[in-house]
Formats: sequence, structure tokens, C-alpha cells
Amino acid sequence: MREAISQALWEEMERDERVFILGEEVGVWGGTYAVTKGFYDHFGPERVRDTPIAESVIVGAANGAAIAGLRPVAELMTINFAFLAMDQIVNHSAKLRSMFGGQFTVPVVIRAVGGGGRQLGATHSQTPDVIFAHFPGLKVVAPGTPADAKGLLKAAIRSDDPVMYIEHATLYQTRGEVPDGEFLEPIGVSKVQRQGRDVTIVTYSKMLQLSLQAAEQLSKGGVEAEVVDLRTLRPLDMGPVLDSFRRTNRAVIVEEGWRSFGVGAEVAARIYEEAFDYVDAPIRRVAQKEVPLPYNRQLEQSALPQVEDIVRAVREVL
Amino acid sequence: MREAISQALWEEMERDERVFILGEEVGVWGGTYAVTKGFYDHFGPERVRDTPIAESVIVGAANGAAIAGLRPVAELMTINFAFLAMDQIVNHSAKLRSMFGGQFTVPVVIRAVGGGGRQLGATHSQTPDVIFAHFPGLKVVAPGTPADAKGLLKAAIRSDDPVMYIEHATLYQTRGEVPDGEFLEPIGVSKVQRQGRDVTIVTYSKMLQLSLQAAEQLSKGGVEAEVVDLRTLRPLDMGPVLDSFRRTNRAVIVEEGWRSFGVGAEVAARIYEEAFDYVDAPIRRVAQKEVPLPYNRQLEQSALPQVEDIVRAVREVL
Amino acid sequence: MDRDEHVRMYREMVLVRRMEEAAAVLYQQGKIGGFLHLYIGQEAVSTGILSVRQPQDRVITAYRDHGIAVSCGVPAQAVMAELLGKVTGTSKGKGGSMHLADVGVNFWGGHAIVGAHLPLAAGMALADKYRHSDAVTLCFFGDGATNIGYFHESLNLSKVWQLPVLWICENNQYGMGTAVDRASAVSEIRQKAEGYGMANARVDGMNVLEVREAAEKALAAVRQSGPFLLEVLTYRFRGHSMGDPERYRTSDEVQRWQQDDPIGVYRRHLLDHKIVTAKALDAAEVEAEDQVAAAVRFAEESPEPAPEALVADIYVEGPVEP
Amino acid sequence: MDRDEHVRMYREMVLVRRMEEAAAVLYQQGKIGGFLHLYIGQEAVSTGILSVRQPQDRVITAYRDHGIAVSCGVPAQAVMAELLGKVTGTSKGKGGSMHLADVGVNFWGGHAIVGAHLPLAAGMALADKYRHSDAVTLCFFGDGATNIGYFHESLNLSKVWQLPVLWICENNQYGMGTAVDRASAVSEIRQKAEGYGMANARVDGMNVLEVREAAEKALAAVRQSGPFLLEVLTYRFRGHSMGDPERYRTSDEVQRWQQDDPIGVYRRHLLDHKIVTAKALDAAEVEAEDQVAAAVRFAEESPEPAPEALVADIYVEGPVEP
Ligand SMILES: Cc1ncc(C[n+]2csc(CCOP(=O)(O)OP(=O)(O)O)c2C)c(N)n1
Ligand SMILES: Cc1ncc(C[n+]2csc(CCOP(=O)(O)OP(=O)(O)O)c2C)c(N)n1
Ligand SMILES: [Mg+2]
Ligand SMILES: [Mg+2]
Repeated sequence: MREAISQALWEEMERDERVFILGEEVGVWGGTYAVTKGFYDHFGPERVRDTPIAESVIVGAANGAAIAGLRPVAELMTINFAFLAMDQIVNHSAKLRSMFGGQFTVPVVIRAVGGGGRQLGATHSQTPDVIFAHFPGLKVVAPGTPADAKGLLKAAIRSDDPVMYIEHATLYQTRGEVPDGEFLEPIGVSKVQRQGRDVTIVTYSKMLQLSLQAAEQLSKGGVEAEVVDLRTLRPLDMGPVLDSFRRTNRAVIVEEGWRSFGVGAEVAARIYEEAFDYVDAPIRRVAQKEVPLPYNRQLEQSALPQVEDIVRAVREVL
Repeated sequence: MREAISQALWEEMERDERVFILGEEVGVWGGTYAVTKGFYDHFGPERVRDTPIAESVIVGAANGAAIAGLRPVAELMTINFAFLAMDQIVNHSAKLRSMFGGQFTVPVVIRAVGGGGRQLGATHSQTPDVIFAHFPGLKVVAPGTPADAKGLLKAAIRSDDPVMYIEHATLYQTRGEVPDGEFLEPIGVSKVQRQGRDVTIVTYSKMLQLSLQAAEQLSKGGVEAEVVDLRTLRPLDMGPVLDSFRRTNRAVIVEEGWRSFGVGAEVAARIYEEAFDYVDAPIRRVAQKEVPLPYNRQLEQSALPQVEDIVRAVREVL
Repeated sequence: MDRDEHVRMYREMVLVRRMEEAAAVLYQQGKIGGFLHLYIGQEAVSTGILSVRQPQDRVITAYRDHGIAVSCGVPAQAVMAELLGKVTGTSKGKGGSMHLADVGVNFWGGHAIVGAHLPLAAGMALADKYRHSDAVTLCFFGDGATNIGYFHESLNLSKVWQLPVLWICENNQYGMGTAVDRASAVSEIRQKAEGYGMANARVDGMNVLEVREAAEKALAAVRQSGPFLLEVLTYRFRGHSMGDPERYRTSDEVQRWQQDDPIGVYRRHLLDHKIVTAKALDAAEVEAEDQVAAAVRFAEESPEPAPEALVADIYVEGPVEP
Repeated sequence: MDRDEHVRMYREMVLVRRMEEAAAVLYQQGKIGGFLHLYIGQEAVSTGILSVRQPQDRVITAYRDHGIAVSCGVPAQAVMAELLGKVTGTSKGKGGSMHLADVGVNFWGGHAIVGAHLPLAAGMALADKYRHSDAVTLCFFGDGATNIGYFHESLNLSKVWQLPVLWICENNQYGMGTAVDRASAVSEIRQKAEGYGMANARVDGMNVLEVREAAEKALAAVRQSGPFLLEVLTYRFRGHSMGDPERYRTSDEVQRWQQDDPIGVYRRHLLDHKIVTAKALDAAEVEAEDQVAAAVRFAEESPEPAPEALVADIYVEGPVEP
């Protein structure tokens, strides 16, 4: 998946002079997660800009450059640091255009990697995707496969709207077919990643991988789960979710973040609102335990959703 | 309601030397919303501290003073500025205690006033309560009546846990009985504010007032709505909600913030999870339209939930 | 500097003054909602500085933006219409007093979150530098804004990246009710530039000609050698916004400053040095007043935005409701 | 300063060095997870400064916290146990390398968000001042942290409120891979203090005795007249954290600095001036090594936290799951 993201960035920078990257360690270091390795040498310091450790001016300057006509890709070393740029993201990226009556656009992409499971402790292990999705004006994308990672990032960079593009640190190693060259995936379109007739699993990002594994296990037991990948949290495309649910009448929603006020709550509420007559069993949510993630490996893993949790939840709704 | 909040602060400062206030314009000015009027003269500049305009050090210094044994009440002039202190609120107030194995407590209260409807434009009119409630480690309180405002603020100040205390700017004028002197309301306990047999309206803060008005209108038409006030968003007390719902079998959830990934989604999901067999009709959500609030009065009002919207939603679930 | 330019500047300052006096009345009448932050007393700052900016130079400021908008060339009627929330306003009635903008004249707003527009200024300057344009971004902000993290991150970045930004601090002595010394470690805002090794200056903001001269030098310095911090000493004669109890200052203090009313100071100067006749200045005042009257009429007669405007101009692509 | 104190300081520096070398090995063995930021090369800073702090003085730092923890008096075994995520660790295995703390010895962590602990330091100092205690809060941070808003807001507030904080910048030349000059407008971090009219100084961080002397002066200054910024020039011999490709510096550069290894420098000084015998220093080294061996054993043999620990110590009152 790392290569897919890297490729998308590279191709878009080759294609469009206005695209440039700014963030901490994106240049000389080559990106903390090596996503921009080689970029500094190829594109030079003007287009691959190492910044001071100052998240609010990283996103703020990106917003400013965007309204002035460039197409910045701001990298936040991790999504945990997005809280330091929160005002720029939710009050400026998201609102500048409408607040001034549409006089300009804000074509900024904010890349941020999140996720737990690496023993980084409470402040460095969060999956707070949902809180960004709460703000109208933003688009929030979170791919779960290498192909989607490439297609959605290229679409995000070409979009005239501000896009928060959320990666998952433990997905970088994930392999998968990636069409090279011109390949875009539409923002705001959910996708069925596995077909099945018995139950609908709705998920996104890292949890897509666990959900697919759970589906394989269930299949051995004769249960065929359909796995719908949201891919975009705002705008949220319920179409494929509802189509699937109207066939399976049962759903489990899987997310890595905390359950309370999470993504699953919205998806469940929407299913009940829009497919009430098709509900055969209470929809279940699989999510992170309601704790700041601890450093200790066993404790941390016990708080994160596991494949078995998904399998169990599916069994409960059948 | 202003007096109720003011009283709670005053009484707690009189009671406990360790309690002090810091924030922008809390002193000489007397509070932008006049909540701390007279405090500076009475308690002096050491205990009523005007700060520079620097939200992240306001909350950060409050966190520091709290772990060092004081009981700070940090005032954010409005909740819209909480985004500038986001890292201190969600990464520090919420996590410091558990991250260090419980070596100390973080008895901080963060007061923030929010809400739309005053033509302040997109950045100054938000009701983002839900995103704070998403973080374990925090407690999030949002009273809807003067009595609760007093009782809950006193409880928040005495709590050893970090509490985000959310006020609503258009509730300050609200009148109501307020027990004077020692009067506390427990944090994390929802409350039935109006009894009724036909439908359950779940709400909190400003929307409690509109919900009560809607209930009166409905009552004229013979529909008796029970109104449950959450009062606290984290920890979320579903008990009274579920008790009521098991009797009425119908619910409408009303919040001022945006619908998507809002409070209503969680409450609806929880009702379906915990009272599935009692559901007679799809639960409806009444919330803000998914737009950054515009300045123009008519446009702004057309985006905010109105009494008629609540009445209509109730009619739909009956 | 020729006589016409003096008259133009004088007229502009009077226009801003009268326009805001009219706005105050409309606010009392309930025709303007939300917050209204008047610039009255600070007119010499916007007029002086913007009289020497080039068309390609971008301008951005905080919520106290009426005077700067007008000095950028935004028509008074578009400002007035925005204050009344009309569709003919600079921001189609969606922004209000705090969010005027007109990119046609390179005025980028009008921003209500203290300090948040400083990084935007850095980014716009970066865009110009990236495109090898010689444009400068003029970023106005208050004394109170210099204590927030945004100020530090933005000034530091502008210096490290040598961004063409003229940082302009309108030191009007208070951030709401907080005097500079009660919020800032240093009384001279310009001293903060030393922490960034940045060129800086301090000028009397009640004298439009001194402001203009200082701005000319500062702009040249930016085009030549990067960011510059200009502190302008001024004073707001009215409250922070409408309905300010003003417990934090005495009326004596206000009156003392009013003796240096930038319009009065300028008028005396022009007359004493026989640069312009009283007749010409009076004529300019009448013109300005007529413009304001016309602007108010225009605003009052303009239509409200259509209900559909609520969901317009949020996204370029895709639906609003998810 | 007597001989025993020299030996104690020397032993402490060696202890920190050996402890971290052992930690590096345990990390390679997969027994330590997450990030591991080694202090190797910077030992003179924590030892020198903390050798003169009073027990009531609070200490707080960033994630590069092993050396400072030990210099505060946190037992090596509690540090090692935390690195291994054991219940006997300083933070019961919940914090890890970046979140060591032991309020018993007034060490308040170990914080992983760059700059975020500066406001905490201001707040702790405020609490001490509020209670009329004469305690000082010593706040350590890196050069990279001085470019973030937190630094500005905290230093400004500490000066305006005259808070007893000793701000200590460990300038090890890089913030991750970014050299000071590529991220900071000024090369001398101490110059930033001038923007706050704050007393400041700069000292060679490879010489423990100079550091100690500078800290003594600085602490006295804080107790007397408020906040002070002390810049300590140092260098980290290892990568930013484990697995740093180190593309941003040459091995020559690293080797040049290693010639000033603070332990070597100190040892030579003690021998050259016949302050301590080689025998005594060797004995101290053996002691330190034994301590590390014991600490590793203790950590390895300590139990993992019980599963219930997951929900412990989050709230004082009320349930965890909502
Ligand atoms: C981040 C933030 N905090 C607080 C406020 C509330 N507020 C609006 S204006 C203001 C004072 C700003 O003072 P200054 O920068 O000196 O500008 P002036 O009003 O004097 O022109 C404050 C505190 C805000 N809008 N944004
Ligand atoms: C707000 C924030 N941004 C980015 C990071 C990632 N990060 C961790 S350490 C570091 C470098 C800090 O450098 P410096 O302050 O000089 O301390 P040093 O590591 O050199 O001791 C960065 C960028 C972080 N932890 N927090
Ligand atoms: Mg001011
Ligand atoms: Mg460093």
C-alpha cells in the first residue's frame, strides 16, 4: 500500500506543476513512513518542503496556498497531531469557501496516518476518523486496499474540495493489485469488496482487512458475509450498504476507533432509518474498547477489535 | 441560567481555596457573557485570571495546575475556540491519568459556551459537543435547565476527573427554579424532564427547551411526549432513555449539531441494540442541516432545528 | 505625492468613518446581526498602508475588516449589503461583518478566529513565491493576536522560507478588555520580531502620512529581503464590538486619544500646509456621505439570499447532505 | 563540590548510558515495543542540571526521557520495567518509554506530543506560585519544539505571570532529521527569549560541570526574578529513535561529536585534575553495570499487567464503558 500512495503522489506531481508536498520529514528523511522516499531528490526542495514541527501552520499554509491557486498536499506525520491543526482543518479547510460565498476553492489534501496496535501509547495510537467526518465542508477518505489508496489519493489531489485522506500505519505492508498510471477512484462511493448472501459487514480502512479474514473463516462454517467498504466517510455513500442489507437483512459494522459516537453509530442509524422493514436482527457494532490505548502489548491488543470479535458479532446477528 | 452558573462558581470558590478561574476576559471585563461579573473584585487577580488569547496554554496550564493539586476552571470564550486547545483536551486532560498508571488525577473543568442562532457565521456558531464525547477519559456535561446547570457545575468542580462543561449561549436568559446553596446533580445521569406515554424525545442542552415546547404543542393534539434529557454525553446514561422507550416504543432524538456522526446516531444505535424488541417505528433524528452556518438570519434559522421539526418528526414516528 | 492623492486618501478615511457610523445605527435598529467590530479611530492604518500596495499584493485581516476592505477597493455598497446579509454583499450574505472578502481586488478577508489567518497569509505568500511572482501578502492583525501560537508558527515559517509577507500589527492597546501589558511579555510588539531575527519597525498609526511612508519602506524591504514586522500604534474609539461595557478603560483615556483623531490630524495637516483647501476637503466629505447614503439604500433594497443558497458554494463536487 | 558528588554524577551518567545500551538490545530482541528514543550523548544535560535541583522542584520533559528520569531519582529497574511494559514499571506498563513518570520524586513525565508539556509546566509552576511555595518547575524540551505554538504561548504566559519555570532547551542540533537552521528562524535558540524580554543563557552541554554551573545560576535567577530560558548545546549519538536511516547527517559529523562524549570529557577532567582516581571511577562503572544487569533481570521477571488493568486508572469515579 505504501507504494500505491507513493505512486499516486509521484504521478500527480509529474502531471500538475501546482501540486506540492509540505510536512515534517517529507523531504530529506523521505517521509517517516518512507512514503515520499526519493521525492526530494527528484522534485527538489521547492515542491517537497520540510517544515518545522508546527502542525497548525502546516495545514494553515496549505490552506493559504490552496486558496491562492496551488494544490498542496499537507502531510501530518500522524493523525494524532491533527488535533494541533484542528482549527485549520474544521474552521478553515472546511468553511473558507462557503463562508465567503464561494469566491474561491480550497483544493487542499491533508494526509494523515492513524491507527493503533504498535504500542505507541495513548496519544499516538488513535483512530479518530469519525470526528473529522462530522464537519460539513470537508471530505474524508480512508482507503482499505492498495488500489483504492492510489485511486482515491489521485482523485483527492484533483478534487477542488478539501480532502482529509486518512491512512493506516499497519496497512503500509498490505499487498494488492494496483493499476499503474492513470487510475482514479471516485470520492464518496462505497464498494462491495466481497460478496455474500447471509450478512452484511460494513467497514473501512484497516478493519476491511480483518473483516475479509473474518469472512473467510465464516465461509468455512458455511456463512457467506458480504463486505462493504465505505472508503469515504464524508460524503457517506449508503447505497451499496442498503442494497446489501436489503438482501441479507443482517449487519455488523466494524471500525477500529471507539464505539461511542463512532462511525458504526451513524451507519446503524442510517440502516434503520432507510431499511427498517428489512431488519431481522439488531445490528451489531465491533469497535475499540472505550479506553486510551495502553503501551503494554497484551492490554493494547485486548482493546482493539480482532478477527474473532467480528466472527462472534456475525454469529450473534445470524 | 447565567445566574445559576455564576452561583455555582462563586459558591465553589468560596468553599475551596484550590478552585480558581482562568480564561479570556473572565476578570476585568467580568466574562464575555457576564458569567463571572464581580468575581475579579471579590476573589482578586490570583484566583480570577485574565489570560492572553492563547487557548492551548489556557487549557494546558489548567491541566498542569490540576495535576499539581489545584482545581482550575478554564473558560474557553466559546467552544469554537476549543479546536485550538484540542490537543490539550483530548490528548492531555483525557489521557494524562491513565497514561501514567493513575499516579495523579486531573481535576480540571473546561467551560465552553456553544450554539448557533446568533448570526455569528460559520466559525462562531458550532455545536460540536459530540466530538468531545467521543474521547474516553473525558466527561462531557451539557445542562439544559438552570437547576441542572448549577448542580452539574458544582459536581464537575468537585469531580476528580476532567470535565468538559458545555453551555449554550442562547440559554443564558432561560429562567427556572434554582435551589440555592449546597445543591449537586450527579454527572452521568440522564433525567426525565417531562412525562408522557406516547413517544420518547431524547435530547439535551438548548434542544431540551425546544423539545419541551414541541411536547406542549403535541399535547394539545392529544399526544403526550416523554422528554428525556441526557445532561451528560460521556458517560452516557441510557437507563432512563430505555425505560421510557420500552413504554412508548417510539423515539425522536433532537440535537442542535449536525446529524451525521452526531449524538442522535449513538443514542439511536444504543436503543436498537438494547431495546430492539420494543421498536414499533423507525427512530427519527432531528438535527442541524449539514452546512457551515451562514450569517444571514433566515438562512441560519432554516439550517437549525425548530420546534416544528420536532413536532413533525414525532408525528412521523406515531 | 500630489494633491489629488491627498484628497482621495482623506475622502477614503471619511468614507470609512461615516460608513461605520451608519452601520452602528443599523445595528441598533436590528438590521445588522451578529458581531460588529468598528474600525473607528484606526482609519489611518488601512488608508495609509493600502495607498502604497500594488494590485498584485494580497491583503488579509481579522474580523475588524470594514476599513481595510474599503481601502482595498471593495465598494461601500457591497460592504453594507454584506452587513445586512444580502445576496449583493461581498460574501452573498453568508459571511457578515467579520467575513468580508473580494478576491477581485485581492482582499482575502475578514477572518474571525484570532490568529488563524496568519498561516493563510504565509501560504498565499508561498504560492506567489512558488510562481515567481513579486507579489507581497499584507497581513493585518491585532496586538492580542501576537500571543497566540499561530503568530509564532507563522512568523517563524515566513522567515525560514523567506516568504514575502508584510506582517502588520495594529496595536490599538487592547485585545478586547485586556491591555497589551497584561497579555504580552513585551510592551513593544515589534520586539517580538527579534525572536525571529526579522526586520521590524514601529510607527504612529494616527498619522496617515507617517503610516504610508513606513509601509512604503516596509514593502520595499519585503520585496528585497523577505518578511517584515510593522507595528502600528493606534486606538479604537468605540468598544471592542457593539455592547462593550468598557470597564477596562476610562473615558479620559479615550478622549485623550480622540484628540489625535486620524481624520482631524490629517485635515489640520493638509490645511496648515496649504496642500488642500477647506472647500475641497468639505466637498470630499459630502461625496463620502453621499456614497454612504447610497450604499445604505442599495443594501436595504437588495434581496435576501434565496433559500437554496443554504446548500450552495459548500462543495464544488458532490452532494451536501451525506 | 566534593569528591563523592563527582563520583555520584559520573556513576549516574554511566548508569544512564549502560541502561540505554541494554534497552537498545532488548528492543532488537523485540522485548521493547513502540518507539525508543535514546538519550545517549546527552547525559551531561540531565545529570548536570538535576544535580542542583531541590526536592520540591518539579521536572517535566518530552519522550526522550530515560536519562532525566534516572537523574530525578527514578530507579533504573522501574524504568526498565516500564520499557518492557510490566506492572512494576513507573506507569504500570501503560506508558512505555515515552511516558515514564514518578511523582514521588517530582518527575512528571515523559510526554510524547512535541511541545504539549510546556503549558503543563506553566500550570504546575502556577500551582506552586499560587500556594506561595518556592518550588521551580524545570521543563526540558528539544530544539525542534521551539517552533511550535505551545512554546510561544507558554513562554509568553510564564513571563506575563512571572511563573517560576526554568525553560531548558536541549539543542541537539536536529528535530528528527531537520537541522535547527532548516526549521528555526534563529540558530541560537536562546535568542527566542528576547521576544519575551526573558533572561537567557547558552551553555556547552557536553561538559557536565559547565551545565551544572549554568543550571545553578539559572535556578537562582528563576527563584529571584521569574522565568529563564537556558539553551544547552548537545548531540544525540544514536538515531532519533530506533530504525532511523540517518540520511540527514554524515558519520563524520557524528564521530566529531563523539570525541566530546560527555562521559569521556568528564572522566578526563576528573583524572587530569586528580579529583578522583581511575580506580574509583572504574568501580563506579562496575556498580552502574551491575545496577543495569539487576534492572534488566527485575524487568524481565516482573509480571505483565492483569487484563483488568485495561479499564483501571482512567476515571476516578464512574464506569469506563458509557
Ligand atoms: C482563537 C480565538 N480566541 C478568542 C476569540 C474571541 N476574540 C475575538 S476578538 C478578540 C480580541 C482580539 O484582540 P486584538 O488581536 O488586539 O484585535 P482587536 O480586536 O484589538 O482589533 C478575542 C479574544 C477569537 N475570535 N478567536
Ligand atoms: C505535535 C507533534 N508533531 C510531531 C511529532 C513527531 N515527532 C516526535 S519527536 C519529533 C522531533 C522533535 O525534535 P526535538 O524537539 O529537537 O527533540 P529531540 O527528538 O531532538 O530530542 C517529531 C517531529 C510529535 N510527537 N508531536
Ligand atoms: Mg487590539
Ligand atoms: Mg532536537
